[in-house]
Amino acid sequence: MGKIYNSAAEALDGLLFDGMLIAAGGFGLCGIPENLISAIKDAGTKDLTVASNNAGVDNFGLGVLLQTRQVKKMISSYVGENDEFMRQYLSGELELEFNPQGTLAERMRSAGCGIPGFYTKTGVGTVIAEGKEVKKFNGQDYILEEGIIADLSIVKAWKADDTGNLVFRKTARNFNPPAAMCGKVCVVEVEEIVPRGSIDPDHIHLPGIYVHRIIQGEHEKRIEQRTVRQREEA
Amino acid sequence: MGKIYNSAAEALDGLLFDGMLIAAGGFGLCGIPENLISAIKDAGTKDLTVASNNAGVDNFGLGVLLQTRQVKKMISSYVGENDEFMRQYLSGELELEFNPQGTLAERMRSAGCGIPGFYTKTGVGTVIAEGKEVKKFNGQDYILEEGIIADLSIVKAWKADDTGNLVFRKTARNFNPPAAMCGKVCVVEVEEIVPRGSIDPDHIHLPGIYVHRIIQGEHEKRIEQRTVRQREEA
Amino acid sequence: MAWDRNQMAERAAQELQDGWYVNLGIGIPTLVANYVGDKDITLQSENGMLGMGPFPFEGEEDPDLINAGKQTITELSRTAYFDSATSFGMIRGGKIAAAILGAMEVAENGDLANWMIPGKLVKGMGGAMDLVAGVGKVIVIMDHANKKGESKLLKECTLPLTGKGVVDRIITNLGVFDVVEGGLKLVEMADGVTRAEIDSLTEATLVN
Amino acid sequence: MAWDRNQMAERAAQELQDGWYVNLGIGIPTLVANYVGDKDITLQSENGMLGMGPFPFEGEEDPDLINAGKQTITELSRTAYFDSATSFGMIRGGKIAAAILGAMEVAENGDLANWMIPGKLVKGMGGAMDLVAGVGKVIVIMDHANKKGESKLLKECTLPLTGKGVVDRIITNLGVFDVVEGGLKLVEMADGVTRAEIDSLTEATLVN
Repeated sequence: MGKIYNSAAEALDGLLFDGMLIAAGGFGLCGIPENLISAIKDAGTKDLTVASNNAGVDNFGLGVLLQTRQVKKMISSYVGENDEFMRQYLSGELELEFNPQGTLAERMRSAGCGIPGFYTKTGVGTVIAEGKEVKKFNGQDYILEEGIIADLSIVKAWKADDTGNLVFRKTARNFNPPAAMCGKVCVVEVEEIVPRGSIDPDHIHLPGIYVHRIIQGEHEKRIEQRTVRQREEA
Repeated sequence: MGKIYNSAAEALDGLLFDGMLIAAGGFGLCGIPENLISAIKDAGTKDLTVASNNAGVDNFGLGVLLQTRQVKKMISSYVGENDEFMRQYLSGELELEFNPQGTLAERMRSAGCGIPGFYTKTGVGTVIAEGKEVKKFNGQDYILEEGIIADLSIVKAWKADDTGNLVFRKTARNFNPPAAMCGKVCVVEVEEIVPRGSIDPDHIHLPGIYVHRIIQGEHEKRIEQRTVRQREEA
Repeated sequence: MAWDRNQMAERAAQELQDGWYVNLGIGIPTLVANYVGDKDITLQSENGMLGMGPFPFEGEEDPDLINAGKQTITELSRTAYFDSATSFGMIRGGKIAAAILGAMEVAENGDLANWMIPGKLVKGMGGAMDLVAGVGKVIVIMDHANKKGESKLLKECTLPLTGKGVVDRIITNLGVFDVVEGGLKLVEMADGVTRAEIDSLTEATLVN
Repeated sequence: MAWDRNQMAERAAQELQDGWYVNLGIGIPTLVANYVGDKDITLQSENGMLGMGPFPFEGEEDPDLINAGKQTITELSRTAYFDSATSFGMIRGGKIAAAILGAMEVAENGDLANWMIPGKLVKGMGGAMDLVAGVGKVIVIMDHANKKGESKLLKECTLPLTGKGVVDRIITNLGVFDVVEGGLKLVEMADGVTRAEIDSLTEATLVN
């Protein structure tokens, strides 16, 4: 029984339950697990807590799970570019735990690395520090942040071999490796599954030990802010 | 003024002082900064504290700095294979702070990542926990470990471009990236300096931001335990 | 004649030193990249990139290559990619020499508010809290006063803080100010701006 | 007839399940790799490698490719390399299903001592403390008694601990033992070994 599954629905079979915590890779709409998000929508799993830097846009990425009201709580650093998210949050329909972006990434990485808590200067003296333990190191205040362990991680990579070794592409790497690390189970969607041995072992970004199930999928890869410059006339 | 220097001595110029803390990459004799160690020997810098997983062998690697008595204290996880080290330690001439290997690696990585302390289960209930703060997470005990900030990191990589982007080779990567991260200054020796742009930006193991000075050097790359298997007769 | 957006960006670019790794925030700070000239500056994008290049030519946009503002960008010969945990590791770890950020309010003790207006604007702090806590030097670029003509350089911030005592230097359309013991120190005035104008538009204590 | 080194290793290999990632310690545990048969087992070497292959053929040794025992090894088609911080991240994070380790002493409560004899042998714990704290299952392989004929399965360890209450199963030359409530439970006896032999060579409490 290998790690490769035929569809997102099949890969998520038996892993979803109401009230679960899901960690999702991606930054904005870049490097997001489009197919797995769709499959979670179709499965109708409810009362989700989702740890993800952003929540997509209104009708794409994690935004679709907000539209269907499947998400009870987001753990995010930035919620702009998503009117439905803002509306649900300001009206009190959605819980939102703001995390500084680096704290969120490190909370995922830490939990995956067996570190239940770490100290950071980020957020000292702000609302982020409220209720958190403060400790001095070298005379400076740091706050204690705790690891996030997810019931499930959903991740997008560029390529995988059949043992789950992953390669990401450019800035689509972003939160995907830390998100993968913090899941009790990690399901990955890729653009291409390649034979084992075809990726140089020194080029692997995330070893297969973090990856439990893999699907190959089609990806729209929508661009959120298309910015260009003009070619100089010849 | 770029990052490339002509020799190990030149690259270390102005960075060495008695009583300093040096973090060194390498595991056993694999991936060790041979040329920089030699240059520190030649410089005669004294009362060093060296954070390194091992201390080389008697006449190679960090072992040469033990022979010259330049080292006051080692922070290491394993000191076997080095009789002079054992002798100096057992006779009280050398201080030794044993760190579990993973704790040592994480203490380096943490300090480099602005995390002055983290909790780990490693060493709970052992001598390693003595004098350390214990905190419960989910009903289990964890101990607080602090980051190691080094005055200087000495690191060995396979290739660098002139901006300091590094690529390591196979298991010679080991402690080199975390050691590089924790130094106030990081000097790297490589087998080859390549033009910028010749390393795929997705294949870079450690970005040049961690690297302040680079030299290209000759490397003996001594093998500590040569183990082989027999070819089956045809 | 106060500075315009580009002049503020140009003035901010003077703060950057050869060899520095720098993070530029969204908005006016982005324009600073246009004025670094011959200096060897490497721009970090906190979503996982060092060596951020300019916008792509039309038709060459790559959805896998964006900056922290989600804009399509390009890579350079010095570029390296990494994950978000590593990216903020280098930010918190003090490897980034400077961040140039926008702000809603700055207080005379260096407090910075730039991430939310309770009940109105709730976008989130993104990477700003990590940046101000971690980088070597925090430089703010912002208009000296808001649209109602009220000073944004305050005795105390009224909005939720991004960081406490974190700002080193402020570049406004009227001039350049350092956070020092006892208040803000006027370092430089924009061409044609008078001290009286600055005094009248500054709530924060100005010290000499 | 007690088990020899290879038989102990063969017995230990039975503990490993298809698809597991496993760390093998130095000494007898290394031999376990010879007995995994058709099972899909990926070996971790804690110096930064998953998918550790056998020793190289003579002349093909690579100084950049060693295991945690500093021995030259080879890579496989599944191999991935990473740094030491990442390596111990996966160990502490519970991603490694099992570690098979040697020991000097094991106590009936699962305490393990295998890293130093004060004043005599001071090699260091290497990665052993991280492994026993982090992996899913800790399996010890060791001789049942030392060279003086004294039990290594004790009521309490006398040497400095590697981990407290961490051992799950012990495979000795005499049999297989689980750490359970109240002491050690005899799970299996080596061929030809009698219960009387085991009782006489075991200081730890044996429970049923």
